[in-house]
Amino acid sequence: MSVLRSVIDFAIGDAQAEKAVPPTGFTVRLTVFSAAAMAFLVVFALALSLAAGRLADRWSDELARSATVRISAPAAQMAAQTEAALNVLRTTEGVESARALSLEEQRALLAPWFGPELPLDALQLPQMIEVIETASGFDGDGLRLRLAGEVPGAVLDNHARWRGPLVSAASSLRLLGWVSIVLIALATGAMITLAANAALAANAQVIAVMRLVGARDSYIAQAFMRRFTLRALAGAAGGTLFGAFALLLLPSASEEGGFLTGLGLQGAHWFLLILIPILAAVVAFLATRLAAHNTLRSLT
Amino acid sequence: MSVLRSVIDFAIGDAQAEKAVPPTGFTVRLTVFSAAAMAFLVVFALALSLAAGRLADRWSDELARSATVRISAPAAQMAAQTEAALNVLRTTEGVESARALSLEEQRALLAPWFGPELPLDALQLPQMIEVIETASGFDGDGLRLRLAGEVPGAVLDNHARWRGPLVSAASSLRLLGWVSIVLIALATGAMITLAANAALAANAQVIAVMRLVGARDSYIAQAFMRRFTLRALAGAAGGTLFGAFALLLLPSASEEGGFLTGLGLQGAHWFLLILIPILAAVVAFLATRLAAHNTLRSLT
Amino acid sequence: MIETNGKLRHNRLIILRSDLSAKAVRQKGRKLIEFERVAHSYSGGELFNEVSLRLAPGSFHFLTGPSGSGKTTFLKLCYGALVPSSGVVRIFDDDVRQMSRDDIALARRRVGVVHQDCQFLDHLTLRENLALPLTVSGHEALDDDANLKELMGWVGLTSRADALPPELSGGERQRAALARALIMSPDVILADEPTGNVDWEMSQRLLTLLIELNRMGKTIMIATHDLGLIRAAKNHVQARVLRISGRRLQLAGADL
Amino acid sequence: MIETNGKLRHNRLIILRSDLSAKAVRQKGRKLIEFERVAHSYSGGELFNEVSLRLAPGSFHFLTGPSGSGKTTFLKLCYGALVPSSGVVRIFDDDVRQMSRDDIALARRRVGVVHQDCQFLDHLTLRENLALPLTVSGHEALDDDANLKELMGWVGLTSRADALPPELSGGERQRAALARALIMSPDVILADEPTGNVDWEMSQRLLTLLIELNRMGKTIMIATHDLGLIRAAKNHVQARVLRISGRRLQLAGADL
Ligand SMILES: Nc1ncnc2c1ncn2[C@@H]1O[C@H](COP(=O)(O)OP(=O)(O)OP(=O)(O)O)[C@@H](O)[C@H]1O
Ligand SMILES: Nc1ncnc2c1ncn2[C@@H]1O[C@H](COP(=O)(O)OP(=O)(O)OP(=O)(O)O)[C@@H](O)[C@H]1O
Ligand SMILES: [Mg+2]
Ligand SMILES: [Mg+2]
Repeated sequence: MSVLRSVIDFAIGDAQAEKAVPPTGFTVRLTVFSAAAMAFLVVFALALSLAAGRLADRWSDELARSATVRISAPAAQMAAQTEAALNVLRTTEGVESARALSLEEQRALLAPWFGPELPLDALQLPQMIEVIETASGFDGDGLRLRLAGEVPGAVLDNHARWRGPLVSAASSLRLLGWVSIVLIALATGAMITLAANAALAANAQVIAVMRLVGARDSYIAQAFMRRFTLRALAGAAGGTLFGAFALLLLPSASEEGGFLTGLGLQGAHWFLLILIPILAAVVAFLATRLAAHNTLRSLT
Repeated sequence: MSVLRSVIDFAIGDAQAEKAVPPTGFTVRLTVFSAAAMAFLVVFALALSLAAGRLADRWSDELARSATVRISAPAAQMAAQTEAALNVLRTTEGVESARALSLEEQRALLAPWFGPELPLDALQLPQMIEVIETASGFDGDGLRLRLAGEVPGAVLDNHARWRGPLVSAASSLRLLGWVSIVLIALATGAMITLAANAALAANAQVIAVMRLVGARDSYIAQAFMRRFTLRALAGAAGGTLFGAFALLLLPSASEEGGFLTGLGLQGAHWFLLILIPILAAVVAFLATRLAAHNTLRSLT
Repeated sequence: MIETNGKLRHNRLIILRSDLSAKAVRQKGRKLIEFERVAHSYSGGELFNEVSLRLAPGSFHFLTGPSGSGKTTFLKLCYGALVPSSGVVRIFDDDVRQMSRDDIALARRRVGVVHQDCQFLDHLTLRENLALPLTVSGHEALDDDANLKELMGWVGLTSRADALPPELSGGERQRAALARALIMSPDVILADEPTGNVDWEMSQRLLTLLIELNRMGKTIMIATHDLGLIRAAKNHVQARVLRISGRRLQLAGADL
Repeated sequence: MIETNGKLRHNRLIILRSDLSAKAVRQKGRKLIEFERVAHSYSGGELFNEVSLRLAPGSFHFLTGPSGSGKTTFLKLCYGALVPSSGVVRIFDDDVRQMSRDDIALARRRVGVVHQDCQFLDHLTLRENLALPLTVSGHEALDDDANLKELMGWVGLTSRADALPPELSGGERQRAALARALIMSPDVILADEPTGNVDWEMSQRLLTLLIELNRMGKTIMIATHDLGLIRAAKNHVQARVLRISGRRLQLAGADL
């Protein structure tokens, strides 16, 4: 409560104190601008991260973690070998589940190649087993050796593995997004600190005059802090709004439509954007505070 | 030549003139820092763009542009219908080439499902036709209608189309990368302009004293321009080096290995990085020039 | 030249507020500023040493000495802008070394300082600049408005009230700095060369104002090289003349 | 007080370089600064009007008038820092209105100005500040070193040569500003209140320097409210005293 109270007091401010700081400074405009530009970039980096994250999740869940074992054997041994292969798979580390496909399922799989009218009964079809991997995946070569030993007719085909790199790509994209966000935040903090320092250096005379007529440090610092915090807040809010607007212009993000086409935000993620200006204001507050107290300490 | 000459003169500079500008200004540090931070971000955006570009190219070339037509017909009509289908495909806009697969090729395609020992002769196999699309692609529904009219046993399967969204995703990722680069460049320019303006405002006394003792505008402007240009150059060079180093730490980019795993740069693209500090210096030069001449004109 | 009516009105207003600070002084004892075996040196070398002095309430001092002898330095020691190299300086009974930055800020509200290089907030009007000490210490601006107007009249700046400081002439700035030092009706007034840029008539007028304030009990110290000013003052007030010479603070003889 | 040897050496050096500029003056005709029915007003109102004046080479002028009458404004008109509201100001025969910014910069190298608020480059030492006019106009620093040293001796700043301007006392700054104005050996010297912050002895010393320069043919104008200084000068040099009063520039009578 008292924190809220002091935040409100700070925002209302002391009009008299703030008047002491010259109104237009390039440093202040610089703060507004860099806060806005950085917020804009953060919106995009955030959207990129979240979209890449969604992508990585979906791909890894749905696609990457499946493989097939095909068993070709004389009809008499088919059931026994299938059972043996399933046993091997169940005891393999990295396999979440294994399941023999039914005839109907095999027919559906083959339809693209032979059409739906394939005379399956006339054929000696191999039996297919669908294998779902765990997140860490299994060791393909090891499994192949074990199957060769115990189930002579089994062939492991982890063809779906080719999507693995895609998933790791999406993950590294997400990482890149977050790294960018952290970098941008740090850069913004440093820039606001430097801008505040520049403002204080440029206003050395103002500060000296204020000290001379008996102003306390906190009074002087407050004037600068308020100015910079509010400007950073305004700039970042503007930049965020602008970024959000730009995102809306991109093809929208939908669960079904494509993988990365939609770079936009979904649902609750839009609320994350509100954090951007707030964080910018907090960074500006702390940066200016540091700069002001450093500068003041060097004056008598 | 004379441009080079004047660039060299500028870089060597007039040590006396530059001494007139106070050595440590927060605005100068701000310039170094923002140039560095921005260059670092640009390196990543560039790597992202280039990697996404490579990805889009490869996917669209190798994968997305193929489809299959399957012809199931009595043995007697098979050859005729295949020929008819090929005719239709040849006259379809958006089809680059169409080719009936040989028996061996079909066997290879089916091997994953039935093993290599499939008794193809005993089967009434459909004939497969491989269709390669042009970059713009064909109209699937239109082609289906035409085939239905002219080749009753033909079924179009453009299953490879599912990669379409991926390609457009990669393209939009590339676009995003370039847009970020342009945005970052604009932001850098604006920041350096503002920093230069702040420096000039902070040094109003320096400029007034210089004018008083008979310094020409160009002499004064030169001192500031040189300071800011060299600092931006140094900052951006540092940021770029840092970014390049960070890229090297990422899993390396190789043609065969995965799609987006390698975010790094390849070959000649590394030389693009040299452009970053040069562009930053040019931006700083122009920005400071503008700021200096604006400030000077307001002084007598 | 000096209108008696105006003077009286001005005094009344100043007395009104000075009652409060006078009480504060009484509570704090009767010492305002006290030097005890003070020496000061910058990197360049020692300016003076063994300076002991007590500014009694209501006293009137001039401080002279050649250019560069340390007059400004001495005044800076008086209002806590410098800490002495050795010895003790006490402001309102507090040792400067022991005072926090806020203590010094508060003490300065009771000490009016006229700097040698008069600095202002260049983006505020003259009126706002003169009211700055009030603003900074949280006074309501309204109730001091009459006082402010009168003070501006005294120093001849009424017509320039809305000008920005860079638009003022050298003498106008100096008068403005004096007015700003007086607006809080401080107990002690320290003025560094307050008449260096004004003509003789105006300097007499400013001196009369300071003498009036001294008669009301204010303690005044003026650093100046203008011997004419000192001679003129001696006709109206019992002023002690201190001179910095040969790294000592000496009482000047009757030769002035 | 004034060493004759030093003076001679100084003069020789100054004459050496002033030969060149003297030639330039001759080529340009004999007019230095000329006012023709000049009026000037800021937003506040008119300061003076109908001012016509010609500064002949080798003349010595004092400019007086009450604080705020427009002395600084007048000097600013003389070196092109202001353009008159009406009338024509010519500097070295060029109409200020027609001069480009570079023309004005070049003209200033032949006009030494002592500002009322002496400003310096605070990050350069005093020595570097005094040499700034040379640096800015592309002179080799070395060959002027003797001249610089001598000038610093004259204004009593030799021991402060390596100090930064913020470390100087008020009087030291004023003397430094005068030295900086003289270093280029300009044809015209405009000094705004150059002795407001120095003691009487130092002001006599500075006056002697200016009188010496005048004897060598320099044109000098000093704005001051210090009547003592004017009286002292009149004993040594034929000085005209101009007074701004009632919005006119008048020649002061023999009453000074
Ligand atoms: N911050 C500083 N660092 C080093 N030396 C200083 C500093 N401030 C002042 N001085 C030196 O100390 C000496 C005394 O300075 P001060 O300003 O007290 O003199 P002053 O008596 O006020 O002279 P003036 O009459 O010229 O104003 C001068 O020589 C000055 O150069
Ligand atoms: N830039 C400006 N804008 C508006 N008014 C100005 C400006 N500069 C000066 N003035 C006003 O013009 C008048 C003359 O100023 P100026 O500085 O020329 O006076 P001065 O004779 O030098 O006085 P002093 O002896 O006090 O230095 C003053 O009243 C001043 O306030
Ligand atoms: Mg002093
Ligand atoms: Mg003046």
